[in-house]
Amino acid sequence: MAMWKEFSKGLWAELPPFRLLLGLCPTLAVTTTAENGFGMGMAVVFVITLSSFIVSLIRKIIPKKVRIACYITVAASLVVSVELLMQAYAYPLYQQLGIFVPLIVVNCLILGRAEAFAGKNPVHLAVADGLGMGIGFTLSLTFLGAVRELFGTGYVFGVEILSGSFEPVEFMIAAPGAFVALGLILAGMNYLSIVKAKRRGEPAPENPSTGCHACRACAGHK
Amino acid sequence: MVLTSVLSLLALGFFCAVVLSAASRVFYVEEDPRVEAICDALPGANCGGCGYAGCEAYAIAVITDPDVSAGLCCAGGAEVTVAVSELSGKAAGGDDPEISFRRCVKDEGKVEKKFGYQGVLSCTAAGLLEDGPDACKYSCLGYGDCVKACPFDAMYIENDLVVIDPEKCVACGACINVCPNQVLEMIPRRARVQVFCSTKDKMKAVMDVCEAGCINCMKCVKKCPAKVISHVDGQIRIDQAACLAYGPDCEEICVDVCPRDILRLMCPVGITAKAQEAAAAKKAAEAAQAAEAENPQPTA
Amino acid sequence: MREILKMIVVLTCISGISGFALSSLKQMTAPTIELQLLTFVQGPSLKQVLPDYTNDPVQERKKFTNPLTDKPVNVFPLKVDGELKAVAIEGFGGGYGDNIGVMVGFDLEDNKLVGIGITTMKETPGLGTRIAEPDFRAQFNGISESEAKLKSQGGVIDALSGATISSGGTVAAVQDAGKIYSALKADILEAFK
Amino acid sequence: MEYFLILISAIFVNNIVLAQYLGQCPYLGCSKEKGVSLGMGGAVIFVMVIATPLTWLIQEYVLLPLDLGYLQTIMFILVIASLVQLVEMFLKKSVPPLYNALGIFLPLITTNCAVLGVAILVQRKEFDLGLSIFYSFASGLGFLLALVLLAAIRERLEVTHLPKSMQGVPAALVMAGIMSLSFMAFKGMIS
Repeated sequence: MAMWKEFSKGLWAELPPFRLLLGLCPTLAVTTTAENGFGMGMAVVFVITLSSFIVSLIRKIIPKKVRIACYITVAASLVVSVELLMQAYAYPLYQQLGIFVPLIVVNCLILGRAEAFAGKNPVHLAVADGLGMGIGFTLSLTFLGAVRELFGTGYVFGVEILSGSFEPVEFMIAAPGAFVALGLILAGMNYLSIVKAKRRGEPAPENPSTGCHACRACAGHK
Repeated sequence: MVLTSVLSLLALGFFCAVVLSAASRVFYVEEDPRVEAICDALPGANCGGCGYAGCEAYAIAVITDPDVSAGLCCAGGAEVTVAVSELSGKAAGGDDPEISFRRCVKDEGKVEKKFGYQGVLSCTAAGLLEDGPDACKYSCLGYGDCVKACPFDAMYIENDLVVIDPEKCVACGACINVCPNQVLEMIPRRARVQVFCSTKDKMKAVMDVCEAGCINCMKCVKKCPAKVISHVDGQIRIDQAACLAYGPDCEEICVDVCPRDILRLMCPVGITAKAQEAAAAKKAAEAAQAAEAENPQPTA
Repeated sequence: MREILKMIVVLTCISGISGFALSSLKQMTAPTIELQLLTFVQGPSLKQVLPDYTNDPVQERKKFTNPLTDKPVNVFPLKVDGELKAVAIEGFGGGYGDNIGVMVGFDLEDNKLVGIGITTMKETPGLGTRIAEPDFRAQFNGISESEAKLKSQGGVIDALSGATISSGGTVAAVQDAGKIYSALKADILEAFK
Repeated sequence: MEYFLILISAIFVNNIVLAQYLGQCPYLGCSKEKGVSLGMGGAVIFVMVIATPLTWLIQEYVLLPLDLGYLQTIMFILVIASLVQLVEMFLKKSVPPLYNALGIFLPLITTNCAVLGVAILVQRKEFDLGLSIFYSFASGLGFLLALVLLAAIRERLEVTHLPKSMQGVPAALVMAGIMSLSFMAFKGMIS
């Protein structure tokens, strides 16, 4: 039960890129197609689950002062493994994702989960948490990729959806489209929560997206 | 191949560790040991919810700045607040919890609008225009600058007035300075009496615009036996600590003498004396009933 | 001191273990990676160079050392029904985004270009990317290396309107491959004869 | 001339945030106030300019000679993480005024992908040492510019009428999109 709870929170309540606004760089950069988003997501699932597992396993022998360095070493080793495996078995995807594969290591999602959860919890919970977050991340990336691909090219996963008189909006797959698409999706999610709250007769919730947690620090600093 | 990579990574890891540990000696800065103790007590998530760059920054601030409350860590909750206030030697949150209080009841006073304001929805902006759209220039403007400033979602706007949720307010003080009209004040939660208006206007000017405005008649200042009520900066101010220290012997004479019901009994915040009396009566009745139920009259 | 020692030992151990694991993984995947690289980067462009080759140039490739840069360079033989038609060499030229990689096929008989194929580019979609379209590439078929310049430079190639830089990058990449070809020609003849 | 081109290209044409999507988290997280964004931008430039040459030297004199190119990621990030911690300690002890201005942002920089991103990018672009340092400085400037501009816009957005669901981050993202669009206009500048 506890495991399910940790697993499921990553899927909606704390959906990483949309709710927590963690790991935005790959979210924006590689979602030109649904397939790229999915591939990136799977790489992250691999890294985050294993890093949660390892960090949780060795959490008791890590001295406090070098814990960040240790977490990074673990995450970086996993990322290099992903790089190698991707090159060997999914080369076209590796080409598409480019520099963002090595950059998985600085995805705040991975360090964030290691620091906030895996470093303090037993192995089975840490794995459930990592897996949930990773899958949530994958779903979000795939969704954003699908939206951008659909409007940008008329295809989703390489299958033609909009055809005929549809004129592809190339803006959507260029850099600015990523920002705008993500912004509108976040607005849509906020709108849904407001409507839901209204239906239940509660006061509308304050804007749930408050900014990257790691960086909220500077936002409120005096 | 395997050997070179193992060796080079080993060397790098070793080098980093050595440099870091050496540096932590060489660049060791004498720190208050309490800072580390507080850091340990804090959750260590570096979430920034307290308004500082991380748990350590907040720990330093709590130790060095007497104005920083010990109850800012919203991630840790009550337990952490107690621990931090013990370690930092601060009473905040422990002995005498405070709460933010709005010194304005413009709805009761039927304050009129001078003009309809259509600008940006911010008290600061509205206040800059002709001293704000309200006829009284010391009123709560109700555009919610304080709501935005509140890190704990403890404030909301209702009928153009800010309302403070006593359950959520931790007296962090973030709202006090953002109010352009200085309507908000931090008072002890167990304050007995408070002034419900913050005007600095003279008698006639107040009477013209608000039915529930303080006319600064000084009756309370003169009558208070403890001399804790004063007229500072054109408005009535109660020294709450001194008032609480004096105790209930004065029988709240200030409330009785106030001709416009500006000074009111608080106890506890948000509930007026009458409601409190009613609650007490109800409680007594319930107790009596319970006693009756336990010891049924033998005659019955 | 004890704590510092522990810090050093733990961090060193973790690094060492990860180094070991990674190098083993690298060794396991190395052959697959090289094959993938050639299949997905150079493979498709070979089809553009000479659409009707029948052999497997990736498998039959030979490695040479580029005398100009001392770096290894792959030469792919393109055969039709067992007969060597051309060899393909990749060259690079600075484009609008990153370097443009161009696979250039050379006819061993008369040293003329058989065709070109784009291997890598990061050009502006819709503008620079048109260098990969058959119309532009076809201009290179059957001309000599010295002619493979933009018209403004005294060659025969029409630059794409709105994508002069990308066109120039392609030409530069062709010239690059040409230099490698000239330098290696004797060795290549030797190796594939 | 080459240096000038790199400067313009890194700041405007290939802006690290708006065209290459690096450093998004601080870009959205630290752009609520101008003062904060200046501090964060400054800290990023500072760390980038130190980290890039260091990783460049490692690549040139350790990874390439030993044929360990695939360990690039792990080596670089270890060096950057240690460096950031070292710089923090050094500043705290030796240059307290600078620490007070930039120090609070330093812990956040380890996970700023712009720093690692630039270190890897200069390798992929095969710059020499001088060019790498200059490129990292220019990229940092580009980051600072994007951050300060967005912060200025967001300060104004704070006080405008917006649908409730657009307030905050969604509006900031759309603004970032429009900024990115306008930065695309610089694309024609450099040939």
